[in-house]
Amino acid sequence: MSQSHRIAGGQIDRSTTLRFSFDGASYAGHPGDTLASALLANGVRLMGRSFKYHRPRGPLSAGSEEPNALVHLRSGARQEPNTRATVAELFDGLTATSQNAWPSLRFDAMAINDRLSSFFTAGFYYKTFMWPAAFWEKVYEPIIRRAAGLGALTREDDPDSYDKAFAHCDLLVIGAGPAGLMAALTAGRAGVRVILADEDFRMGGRLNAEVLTIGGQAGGDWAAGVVAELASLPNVRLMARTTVVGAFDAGIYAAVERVSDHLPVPLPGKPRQTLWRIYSKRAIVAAGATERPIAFENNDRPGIMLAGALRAYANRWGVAVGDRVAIFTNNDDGLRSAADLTAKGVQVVAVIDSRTDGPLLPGIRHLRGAQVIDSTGRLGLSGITVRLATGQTETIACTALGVSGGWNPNINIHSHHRARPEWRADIAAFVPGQGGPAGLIAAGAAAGHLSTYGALAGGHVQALAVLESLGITATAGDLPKAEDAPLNLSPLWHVPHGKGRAWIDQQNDVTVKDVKLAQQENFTSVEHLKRYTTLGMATDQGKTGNVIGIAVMAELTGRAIPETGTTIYRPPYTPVAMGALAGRSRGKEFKPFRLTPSHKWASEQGAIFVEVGNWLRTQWVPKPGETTWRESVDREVLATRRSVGICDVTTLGKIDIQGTDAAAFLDKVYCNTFSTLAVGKCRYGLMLREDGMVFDDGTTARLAEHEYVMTTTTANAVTVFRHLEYCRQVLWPDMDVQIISTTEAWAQYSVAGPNARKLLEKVVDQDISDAAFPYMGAGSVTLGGLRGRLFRISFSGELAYEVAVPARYGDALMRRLMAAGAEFDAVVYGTEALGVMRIEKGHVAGGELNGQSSALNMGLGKMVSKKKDSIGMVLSQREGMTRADGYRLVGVKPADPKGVLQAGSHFLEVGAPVELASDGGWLTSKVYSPHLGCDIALGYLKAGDQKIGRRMRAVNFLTGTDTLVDIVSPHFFDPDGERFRG
Amino acid sequence: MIIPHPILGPRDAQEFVYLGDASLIDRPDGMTAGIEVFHDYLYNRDNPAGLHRELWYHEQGDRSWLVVTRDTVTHEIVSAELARDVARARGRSK
Amino acid sequence: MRYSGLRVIAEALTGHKGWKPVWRDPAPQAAYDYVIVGGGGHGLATAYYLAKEFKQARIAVLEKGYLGGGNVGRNTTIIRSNYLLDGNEPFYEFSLKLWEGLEQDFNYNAMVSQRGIINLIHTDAQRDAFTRRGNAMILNGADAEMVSRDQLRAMYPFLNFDNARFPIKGALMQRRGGTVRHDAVAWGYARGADMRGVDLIQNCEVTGMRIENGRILGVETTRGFIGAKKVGVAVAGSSSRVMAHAGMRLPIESHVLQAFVSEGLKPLIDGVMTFGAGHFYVSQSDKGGLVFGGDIDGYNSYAQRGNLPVIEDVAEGGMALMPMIGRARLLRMWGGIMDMSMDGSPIIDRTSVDGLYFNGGWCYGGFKATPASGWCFAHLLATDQPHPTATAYRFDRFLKGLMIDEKGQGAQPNLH
Amino acid sequence: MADAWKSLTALGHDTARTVTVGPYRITERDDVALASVALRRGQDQAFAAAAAKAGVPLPPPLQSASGTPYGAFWVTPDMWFVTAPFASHEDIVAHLKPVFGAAASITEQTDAWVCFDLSGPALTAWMERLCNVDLAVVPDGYATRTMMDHLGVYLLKQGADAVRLFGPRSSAQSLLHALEVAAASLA
Repeated sequence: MSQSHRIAGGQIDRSTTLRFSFDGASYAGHPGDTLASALLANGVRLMGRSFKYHRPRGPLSAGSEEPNALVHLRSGARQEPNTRATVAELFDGLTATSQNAWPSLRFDAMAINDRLSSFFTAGFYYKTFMWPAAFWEKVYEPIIRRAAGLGALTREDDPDSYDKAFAHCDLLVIGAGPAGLMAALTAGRAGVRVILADEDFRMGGRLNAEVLTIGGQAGGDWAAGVVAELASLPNVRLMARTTVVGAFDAGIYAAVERVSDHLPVPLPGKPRQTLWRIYSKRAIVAAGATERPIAFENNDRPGIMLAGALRAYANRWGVAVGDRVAIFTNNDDGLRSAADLTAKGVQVVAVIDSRTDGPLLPGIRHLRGAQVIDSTGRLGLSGITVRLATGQTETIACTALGVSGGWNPNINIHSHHRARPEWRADIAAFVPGQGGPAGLIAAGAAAGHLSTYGALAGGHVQALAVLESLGITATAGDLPKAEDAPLNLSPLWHVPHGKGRAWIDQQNDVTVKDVKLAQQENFTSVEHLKRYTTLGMATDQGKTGNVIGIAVMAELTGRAIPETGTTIYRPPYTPVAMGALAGRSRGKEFKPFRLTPSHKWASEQGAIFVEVGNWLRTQWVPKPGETTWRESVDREVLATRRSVGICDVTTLGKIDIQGTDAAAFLDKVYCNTFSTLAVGKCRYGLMLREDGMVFDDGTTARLAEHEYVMTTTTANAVTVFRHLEYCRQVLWPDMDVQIISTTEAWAQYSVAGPNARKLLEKVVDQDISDAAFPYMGAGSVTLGGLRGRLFRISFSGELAYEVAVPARYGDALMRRLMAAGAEFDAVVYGTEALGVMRIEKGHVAGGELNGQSSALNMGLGKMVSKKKDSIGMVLSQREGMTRADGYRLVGVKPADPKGVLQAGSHFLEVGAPVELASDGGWLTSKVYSPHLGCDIALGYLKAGDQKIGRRMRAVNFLTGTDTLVDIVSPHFFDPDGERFRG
Repeated sequence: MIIPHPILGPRDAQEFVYLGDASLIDRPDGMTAGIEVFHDYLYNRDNPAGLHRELWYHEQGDRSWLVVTRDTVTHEIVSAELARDVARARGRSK
Repeated sequence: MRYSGLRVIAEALTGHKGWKPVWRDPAPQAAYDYVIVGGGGHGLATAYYLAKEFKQARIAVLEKGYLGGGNVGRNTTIIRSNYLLDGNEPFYEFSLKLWEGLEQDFNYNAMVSQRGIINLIHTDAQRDAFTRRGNAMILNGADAEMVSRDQLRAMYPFLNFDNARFPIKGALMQRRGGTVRHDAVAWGYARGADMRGVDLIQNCEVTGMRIENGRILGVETTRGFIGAKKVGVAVAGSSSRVMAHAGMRLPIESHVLQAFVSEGLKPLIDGVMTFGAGHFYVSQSDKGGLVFGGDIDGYNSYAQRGNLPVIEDVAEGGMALMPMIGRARLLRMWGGIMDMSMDGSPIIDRTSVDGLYFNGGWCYGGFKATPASGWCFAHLLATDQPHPTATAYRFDRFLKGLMIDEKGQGAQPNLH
Repeated sequence: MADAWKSLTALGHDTARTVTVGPYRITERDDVALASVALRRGQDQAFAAAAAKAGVPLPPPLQSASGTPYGAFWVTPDMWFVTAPFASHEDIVAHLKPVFGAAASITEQTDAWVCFDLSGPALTAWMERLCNVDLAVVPDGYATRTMMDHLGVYLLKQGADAVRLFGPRSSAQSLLHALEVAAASLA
């Protein structure tokens, strides 16, 4: 076939031929074609199958409202399911395949459903598949699920990338038809910043599909002229191929630009699509109107389409959908299709006009007071049956039928904030009502002004209104002459006739019968209608079907249409690729990395890194010959405890707190006291939430009378800082406190072990003997002249320090520490060894700081000072939090040293039944202690402080582990603290 | 949403972190108020459908805590003030 | 009328003329023994179980809009009982057991489908926390199992195992978790309640409560005063508004949770899955749409719609987890209003007003709770005693320091 | 002071480098010393006087000011980030403390940030792919905090074709990557 249905004219570039394929067959088309127009030009009407009955379908429309002509576009990893052939821009080499059909589009086995349709009425599944009880999930549902869906994803990663971007404007104009162009022109000439976005690849909207003139020019030429002027204005941004998909609060709109979808593959570095977040002061939605069909029996055959689409294919794309065309209309716009087609030389065999009083078209067989009652043609239309005004029926052979039931203004975006539309009887359609998105107004056909002149005037007037609201005076200009004909619509929603099915929602196969059944079963609310029948829930979201469904329900219930109501549109206006919404945030770029200053050095050492929030921390550093992580970790622990180890602790949050009220401030935010801390010392602090649960902990040092540096956990660095800002601005606004995060400013390393001081003495310029720098000492030092900070604090239980230098020197410090430590066989240890040593010491961390635990639970109840007001102090005293049988932190050792402990195991009394009532608590953190030669754990145990010495079970049902354990003090190692004071 | 920051002008709500009802400003004094008073302060809310005064923190901005007056039905924002000013006006100091 | 496959066939052969209205549209009577405020899932289930299990006469459900129009009509349809804390787990397990027998119980196919729910694990700490949770579930009689990375890969090979920012290390799985056709739940309960004589009154909004001497006498509505011996409020999302009629302030904020569905796709994802390193969870409906969501928007709202940052956040999570969905298209997004409570757990309790009972604070876990919530609320209404699985859902738990805080976030509703 | 101390730039190099993507240039700057300078309560006059005397500019919100040796931009009420040449002012706190005495809280911030100077044509088109600053309309000297690639970043507009960024140092590589990718989609 070679473009057998191509006729003269249209906005296609016939000088270039594009090759493409559909279901393996090759075809030719031209730039400017859509996949649908090109297929129709090649005589292909059958493009898809419906969802439920697998009915053969061709395009209903020529736009984004298309419910039927959905295909797999492209192949392999780039296959896009459910792509509307009507808006897919043709490119050379395009491949498309049909979907939801097996084994082929022409012979689809699942079309058996169509034969059985009388069983598959709306909601039938709610009433059956219940017997026998187990069969629903084992038999029935798997069958239903296998049949589900339309198109398929390949399960391959999307190979393309997506951008996100922001744009700003005074006025966003949505839609570049006559109203949108006029609005943009009016505002653009007045000098305000305008963005004009249109979903089509050619601006002009309906003007591209019409032969109407504007100011004596062809509509398309007029549009091109306006676009050219707009393009010349520096304050106007034209965004073609850009669909505004959603209205959000405060004038923020989401729009998707299809940057590369008209290309075989995106150019290198370029995204497939870009998600624009458009920040507008005002917006005009000039999205036009969507034609709706009339329901009659078998009104879904390929070749039956909207009358406006039929003429769009002829006018814009030079395609005659059929050689013999009929038109079925209830309004004058349908007549325009007949006239245009005739003018194009297409044979219009009849106009079936449901009205008795419409204007008569000269030279065309015009059947007034007639209705189409049925159609024939298995895979494509071959004829229609018409009931004449006389009541007689007549069969008319035709291969295309254009149907016009009127036009629905595109209220979609206007209803995104749940505004209810209003009914306008003269055009029998909903128009935007009150309560739309603030700053958004509708213009042109979207506002119900369906004539060309009405659109031009609407765009102009609304733009003037916008300008005025922005404080800019602009005077009304002269509008070009254009047609201003009324629609003269006489509502006809469905043709009552016979027992067959008349489709309302074509994709989801919702028919007039289904609406009747819903009414019969009292699903008469519009929402019930939608949910019970699935009306409007297909990929087109009911753009062509919803109003008909409501009208039928209104008719059945004897209510008026506005009384029956309308379901509102939710975003997006047209479906949006997930990739576009995600942008570049995928794979390794899902979240930014945070690297410590000695990351490079650690990488050189072969460190294994672990994600801690966005940080990468050294988990352990394997040495040659070590085959398991445990070997490495054990070595790191033992070496540290034997001599000295170095750990990168840069990730801990650091906050400088200064001001004359800094001490009083810390007394408020910590449950223990800091105002008594001496300058040059540091102290462990416990921070509660106002509900009395532990929020965070860390060591805070007093560097000067009015200057502290607080450390937080890595995980809570940001939330603690936020909390401190809250306390100083909101709760105690007159305190003289200034805070700033210094987490990233300093590279900080823990140097721990019996030889820690000896090592640091080689690096630090000052005297750091125990006398000069005692346990919990803190202050500024220099290291070979470099400014630094030193804290004598210990998480490991060893003699330990943390030493910090400006981040750019972190790498050098690490190297220097390792060099200085060589004589002591210093090791680097990672977070695993850190965890081992802190659990050996019974320090709480992640597993215990779970947000569900109080200081009392952690064995730190005495830290909560009652002598002063602090966050969380009062509510920590509630009865439920102070009960003697509440959870207490305990240590856990296996009764048999070989016994295995697992974090998350629950405590059970020996001999107690396995049930909720026996649940004694759980193991919060577990490590292997190379020092003790067995697994050890911390846990929260009910009344744990009274159960020290008790033998219990630690059970992990998930792994089938059941270990006898001894409950011990959480301080496994050096409980008297002789080492870290040493 | 766009929050009219009293210092910086209109700012995307995305830059902010939400806390909740601005009544949280009126924290009782822990040395005088007991559990019941703190309980009501911390847990109970008017939760109006309509204008709501609420605390937002400009975390990705200037770190100001704001009291924003916003309609919870329409999301329209009526005003925004520095929470520090509001707190002082409500008698909070040190 | 009893539903069955035979009935469907018989009706198909006779033109479907025999189907009866699924519920009546009765006019409100002057007074009832029980008035349930809220014709969503919980209210309808409450009425159903009151009528069925507690044999109470004269029950009405008052619904301001249409039946099932609350969050039962706008959720992501997931059922599960994978809770951690003692106060929650028995209740949700009770609910899951009720789901398992629901279709037979009310003779309506709500398509309960236990295809399993998977919580992905990305860190050792998560594994520890999920181990604790899984064991708590088992101690409560629920099912739980750990799935290794290899097992998971066999189940869902298209997850991002090889190029993930946060590696997938395994998952906690509850095989009995799954999905239910949400609207059908409301309709099944409504039908069952109606059949047992409950008056389901739509378009009837409660505008006030008549309370004298600390006792409720009935409710003022847009359809007039309706007397009641006992009034049960089950209007999650609007709890504060309705209870304000009784002068009560609640430990609840209303927040919007957005949810999303993709275009229909051929079967891809069998069970339910939650991403552990971002805000994203997903399942695939029987129609083929990917139903997914993420975190709440985070600010108080009654608007039933949200904003772009959360939409993008959810999509980013989805793409990070399964990069194959890049070319799937999001079809529709919507928002539901959540009763976000101060500890993330619900309240089913008496109030300070005699005869006035409250059911709310469901956060975004209300759908899965529907059967047990209805049963337990009916139990409370009928007996004045909490159901054994719902004893912790008291108002005074905040005063007493007995919060049920699954996430450990404290008294900040938007973090739960 | 630190001759013996080898430093690494935030990107992990021995010296700062420039990355070029088409017409766009991203130059890491490791020669900018930075400190936060915050007014202590009730010290307004002394603070202003000290600043004026030492030539520390205190621009109003949303602005930056340059000078020799000190430049500054506003960050939060009563707090500024003050810049100076790293070579002469590496220990910038030691320089500023004597200036302000008890009137200010001063904290070294130099290495908390990675500094990038961006240049090229149509910076607006580049930046709009990264952040929601309306760069086309804000004046030179504009300074704001914004978000790029999930990161909090200070953006200083220094001319029609010049922007300076201060981003979190630990994420310097991720930020650079985001800048490169955005440039590549325009180049």
